[in-house]
Amino acid sequence: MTTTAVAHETLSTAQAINRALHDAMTEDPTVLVLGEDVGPLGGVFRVTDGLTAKFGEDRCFDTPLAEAGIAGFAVGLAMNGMRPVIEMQFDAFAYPAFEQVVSHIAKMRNRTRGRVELPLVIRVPYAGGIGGVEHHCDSSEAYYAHTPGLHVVAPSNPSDAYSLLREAIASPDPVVFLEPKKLYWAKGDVALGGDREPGIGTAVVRRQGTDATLIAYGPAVPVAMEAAEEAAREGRSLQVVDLRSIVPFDDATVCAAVESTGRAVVVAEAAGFASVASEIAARVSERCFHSLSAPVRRVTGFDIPYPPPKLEHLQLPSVDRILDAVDDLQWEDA
Amino acid sequence: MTTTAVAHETLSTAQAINRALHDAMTEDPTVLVLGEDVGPLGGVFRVTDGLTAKFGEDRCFDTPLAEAGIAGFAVGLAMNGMRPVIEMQFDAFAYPAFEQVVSHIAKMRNRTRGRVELPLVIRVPYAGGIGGVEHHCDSSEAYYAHTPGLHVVAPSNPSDAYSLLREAIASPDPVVFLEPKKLYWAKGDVALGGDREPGIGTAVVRRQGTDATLIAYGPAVPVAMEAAEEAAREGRSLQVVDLRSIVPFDDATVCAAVESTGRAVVVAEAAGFASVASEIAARVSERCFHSLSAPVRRVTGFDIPYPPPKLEHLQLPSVDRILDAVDDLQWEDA
Amino acid sequence: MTSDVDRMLPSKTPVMLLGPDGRPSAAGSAHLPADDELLRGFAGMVTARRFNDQASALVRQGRLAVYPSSHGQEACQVAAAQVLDREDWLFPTYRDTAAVVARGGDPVEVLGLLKGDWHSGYDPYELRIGPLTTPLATQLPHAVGVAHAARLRGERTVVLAMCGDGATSEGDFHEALNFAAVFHAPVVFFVQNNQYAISVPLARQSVAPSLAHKGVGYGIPGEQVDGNDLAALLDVLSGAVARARAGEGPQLVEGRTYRIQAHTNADDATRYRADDEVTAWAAKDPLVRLEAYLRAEGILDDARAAAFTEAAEEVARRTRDGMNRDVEPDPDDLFRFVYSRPTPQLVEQLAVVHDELSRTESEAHR
Amino acid sequence: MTSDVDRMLPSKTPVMLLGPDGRPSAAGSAHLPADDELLRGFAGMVTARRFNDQASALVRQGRLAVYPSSHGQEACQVAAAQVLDREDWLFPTYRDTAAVVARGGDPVEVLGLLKGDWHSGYDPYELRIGPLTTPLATQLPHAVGVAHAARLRGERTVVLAMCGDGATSEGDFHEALNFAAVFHAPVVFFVQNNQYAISVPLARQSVAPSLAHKGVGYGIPGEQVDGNDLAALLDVLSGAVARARAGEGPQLVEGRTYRIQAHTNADDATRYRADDEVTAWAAKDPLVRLEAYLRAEGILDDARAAAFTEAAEEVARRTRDGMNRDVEPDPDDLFRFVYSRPTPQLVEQLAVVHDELSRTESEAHR
Ligand SMILES: Cc1ncc(C[n+]2csc(CCOP(=O)(O)OP(=O)(O)O)c2C)c(N)n1
Ligand SMILES: Cc1ncc(C[n+]2csc(CCOP(=O)(O)OP(=O)(O)O)c2C)c(N)n1
Ligand SMILES: [Mg+2]
Ligand SMILES: [Mg+2]
Repeated sequence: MTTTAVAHETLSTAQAINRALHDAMTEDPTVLVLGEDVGPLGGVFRVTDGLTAKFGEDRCFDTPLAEAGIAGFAVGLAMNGMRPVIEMQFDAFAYPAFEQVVSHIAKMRNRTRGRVELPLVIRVPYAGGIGGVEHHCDSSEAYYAHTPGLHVVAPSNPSDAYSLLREAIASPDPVVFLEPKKLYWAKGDVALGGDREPGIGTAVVRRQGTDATLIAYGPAVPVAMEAAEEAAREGRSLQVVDLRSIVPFDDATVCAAVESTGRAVVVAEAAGFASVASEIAARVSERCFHSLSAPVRRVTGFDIPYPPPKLEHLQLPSVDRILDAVDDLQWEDA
Repeated sequence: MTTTAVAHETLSTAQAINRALHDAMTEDPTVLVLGEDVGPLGGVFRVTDGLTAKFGEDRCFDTPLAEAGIAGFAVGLAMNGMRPVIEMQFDAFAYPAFEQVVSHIAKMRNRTRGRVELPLVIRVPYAGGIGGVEHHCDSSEAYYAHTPGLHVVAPSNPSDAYSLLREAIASPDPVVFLEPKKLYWAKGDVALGGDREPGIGTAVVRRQGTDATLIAYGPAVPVAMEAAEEAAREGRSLQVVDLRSIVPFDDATVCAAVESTGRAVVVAEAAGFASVASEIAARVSERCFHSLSAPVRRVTGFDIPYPPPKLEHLQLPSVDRILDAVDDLQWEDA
Repeated sequence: MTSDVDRMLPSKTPVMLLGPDGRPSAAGSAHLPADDELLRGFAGMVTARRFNDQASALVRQGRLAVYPSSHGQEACQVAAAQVLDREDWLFPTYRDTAAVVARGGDPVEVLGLLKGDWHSGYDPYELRIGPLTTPLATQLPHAVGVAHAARLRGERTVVLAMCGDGATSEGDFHEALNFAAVFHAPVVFFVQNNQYAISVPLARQSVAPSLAHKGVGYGIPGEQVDGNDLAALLDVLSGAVARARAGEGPQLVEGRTYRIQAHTNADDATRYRADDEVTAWAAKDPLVRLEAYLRAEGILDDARAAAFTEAAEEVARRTRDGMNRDVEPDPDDLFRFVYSRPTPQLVEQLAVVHDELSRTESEAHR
Repeated sequence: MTSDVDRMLPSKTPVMLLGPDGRPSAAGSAHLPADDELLRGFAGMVTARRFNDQASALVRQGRLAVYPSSHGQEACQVAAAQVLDREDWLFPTYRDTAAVVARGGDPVEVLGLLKGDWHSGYDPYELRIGPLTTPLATQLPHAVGVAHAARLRGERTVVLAMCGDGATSEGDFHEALNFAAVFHAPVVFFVQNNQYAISVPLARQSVAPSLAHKGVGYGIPGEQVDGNDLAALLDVLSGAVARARAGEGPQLVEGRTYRIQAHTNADDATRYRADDEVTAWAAKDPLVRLEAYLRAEGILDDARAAAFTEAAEEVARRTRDGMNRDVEPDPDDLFRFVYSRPTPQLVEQLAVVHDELSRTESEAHR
């Protein structure tokens, strides 16, 4: 895509996603928004607010309460000329749809030798930090990232939320779009419009730094940025890479960043074992082996079920925990 | 547990699993075996052959064709004094049960502060190499290994299949028991009986070696052993570690092994991205950093849907591919 | 077989024994439960209503994270608990806190999930009540498994499993009813049809003649009841429990009621429904209806009524006190219950937390 | 509402127009499809039977990995295809290869999945047939989505979605029927009840009066048909398709038939069923039955019959030739279709394969 001058507005992440849906539906009559409570209510996070009123019940509508049904129904819509955008109300409530996602959405294109494409987007209000009760704060990206055939993206700010979603809706491939819940209300400048540089598949360096590289995505990015800020006060220069796109993965940007500092800490909210953070640590350790002055550290959620609200602060990667990991990067031999 | 003298027999993996079910059912009347076609038919792989005849329809029985129902039903059985062993006919057909597994089986003990334990086993005929059509050769261990609250084990031989399953059935915690399909017919010496050293949580060094360490589990172990054999002919001494238990993970054995050689290759059949192999590579790279003479290499399935029979040989880790990875371990600077 | 079918189809209109004005219906008098049962039920509803409103108040005061109130559904909540014996099991859904309290659950423990101290606040074995969780319909297959295990042991246990109208759309609802039917399990499925799934009205959830008509598709008798008529609920549900106990297999009961308040405090019901719909249903209030009958029949006098109110106040007081008491959560709990023995990985991770906490403490002491 | 209910309940016994002996039933004559429709159907069944048996033979010869035969279910297979127009869609389940061939699918492409060359051998858009896959019941919600998309565009498309008796136990069956009902989608759900799910008999799958009785629970009319009576199937299914096309919404049709052979060649049916059960059903063979009628009525003569057999032989020949032709699979295909553009990761991985292959070649050339 080419970049053209675009309008700018200050929006929350939720508003930016709402706008992306609105603009995509305006430009393309085949874009449909469906799910539980996405119609008149506008979604439990108000992300689909106003879409039914504006585009009518055929374009944005409530479905029966059945996630496998929603995903499977969307497969059929996508097979037959539509571009469905489905909402899973909370990440843990996407699990009933797992078979449809893994066995069909991810495999349909390959199965049919490219004849049947599924241009659909699965929106998942994602991760924690909102004091939600059990099953309302899961981080499920690893399940999707491990499944070949899906694109998996996780914006960390309103502007990426807008542009990545526009791109996801325009993509001929199915995209799992992870929306960090705790960032829904975070405001930021948003570049509007459809034409832009590709974001899916590209990571960005959010902050330059020379001593070590923090690699994060989605809800962990603001925390990593804070940690870098804090480290700077302590005289340590941390670089921050925001993946944005988990699949495809931007090896070039990530490796260049790590090679420039020789040290890396991966930050992610999900439980660490066999996770996306594991993949990043493994890739960086393998590809940047000779530039690494210290082992790649991971700051992730512990390998426990997401805690109840009163204890979740201990599960979430914190500035202190990130700085502890940075302190561990064997500076003595530096 | 203490070790006592045990009888030995030569059995195939399928027979060893059948025997483990038989012996557990004999010793403990609360052990139930259920699933699709596990009754009179004895399962599509004959793993439950003869159990209904021997123990009656109340102990080993067919269920309706609904995997979420089977898993959820088993939760209730386990809550109420039983030790259900459920069979998912093929790994891809376990996906409909994903919500029950992730949101309940894995979380029930933690949710209830240890009051409700779920001593249940999920048997999954696992992985490929049998010329199966689409959905019959998935490797799904990463989905379970990433889910806190589950134990995940994968035997590589009939004797471990027997003992790990006995241990899994006796365990108060839910265990995902992965049965490599292509090893069902492989015969080996099996040590029978219930009393033994713990296997869950422990890896074993299958072959001593001094030049590099191959880390594998389940169906990849025999291939790794072959590769080591082949390498020996070429004058290279490879050590082979068989994880057996993915969760819990035996860091001590794995790290000691890698530190003894300074080089490591992880071998697994599943797609590599955000996989168990990623976790192993990340852990080893972090924990053995200063003993590593070369980056940890991974030989895994490609990040594609499992191929059709005519092409599966290209997806499976092969002796040659493993040896290529070993050749890559920067021997020049050795 | 047809007779079979007729037996499985619900009555043409919901069973009602007491009209909104409290007067017995034609069918009424014959089936009316005993006076003391009705009194017990009324007392339970007074407590349930008070508990609902107290919990909602605690949310407004910021002592509870969120509360899905069953205000208006108290007849269903109380009947579900009242028809069960001690050895029976109750599997509630996330909105059924009042039913759990009615079965003897400690109000403070019951609200644990919603207060945020832990996931499940009570011991499921103590009162034989499944844990309250939010994944809809997922508790139904659990209920069937519990019932089947009891049956295998020859126990007389019956399991009553609850879910909402929206939850009937989930695959787990289908699979649970079919398992129960095929295994002839002693389970009573009780669907509280309160007309909404958050914002989605019943008409967009199902176009079946009634949710009770789903029974025949599994070979299960289905019945529909006025869910605001405690007398009818006690009659139909206790009949279903008795048949299940007698070995006649599972049953499906739909209670037609209404969610008077928003889905939770976080919800804005004005976005999807009109006030007059709410007022119309408020006129069918289950407490008003039963009280009218009990007073007209002289079964309930002011003294008794005052006693019930006082008992309800006592529950409200205990709830307030418990919610206002802050228990310091123990970080070790994060790792303590995941497995029967923590994995080496969890031991390492707990050490990280301990190290962090010790350092923050020592800083605090500086 | 009751009239509604009656309309949704199936007839008390499966609709049958031609008895096992080929004589029209009482209801028969009135509803019998036109002669040419019956002839077309008979020709289709002759081909389907031949195709089934040819495919099974190819398995024995090791040319096919596995084949789930619909031998004995040919009436269902052919009727499902025959009642649809070109603009309609068929969503088969894994056993329905004969139905796909009946709708015009190339027999060799149709067997692609089972031969192992690729997952789906045919282009779903070319004939408007969903891909054959094995996860049971998962194709049903796809069918509903396809139908809904067509309806949104105001097309007259109807979708016929097939599954087996066992698949009706899956949550996806439930969710698909409910979505179809709520969205009033033009879908005909056709359940081939062949009495078994691999080894599990219907009685352990469902205790409902009939599978057609599941319709009313969704507000969908259900009907049961003799699945070995092509005339009855054409009558009932074309009626359902016509109603769906006319905007009357989804329908559920259960065809009572029998899986004459084992689940697949890999299965041993003697482990779970008695031969006499098989022989009893063999006596109700759909081809024998229709041929008896057509010959008795003088609609079918030897010449025509010979022509049908020859056409079937031609299909068998094409199938044999195709299966015996070995196409060299292209390794690049592994990476070519996963995404519209391969990820950098896939590009790297393809390079690994290329490198390996080039080295084995150069070795070969030494
Ligand atoms: C599997 C699942 N999907 C979605 C949700 C989100 N959710 C919570 S309550 C609710 C509506 C439930 O409606 P109903 O079953 O009628 O129960 P009610 O709230 O009316 O008591 C939804 C969609 C959930 N909790 N679980
Ligand atoms: C979700 C899922 N679970 C299990 C299986 C394994 N399996 C393949 S065929 C079959 C039986 C299917 O029975 P039915 O639906 O009656 O169709 P039929 O084989 O009789 O045509 C089973 C259990 C599967 N393919 N998909
Ligand atoms: Mg409701
Ligand atoms: Mg069948």
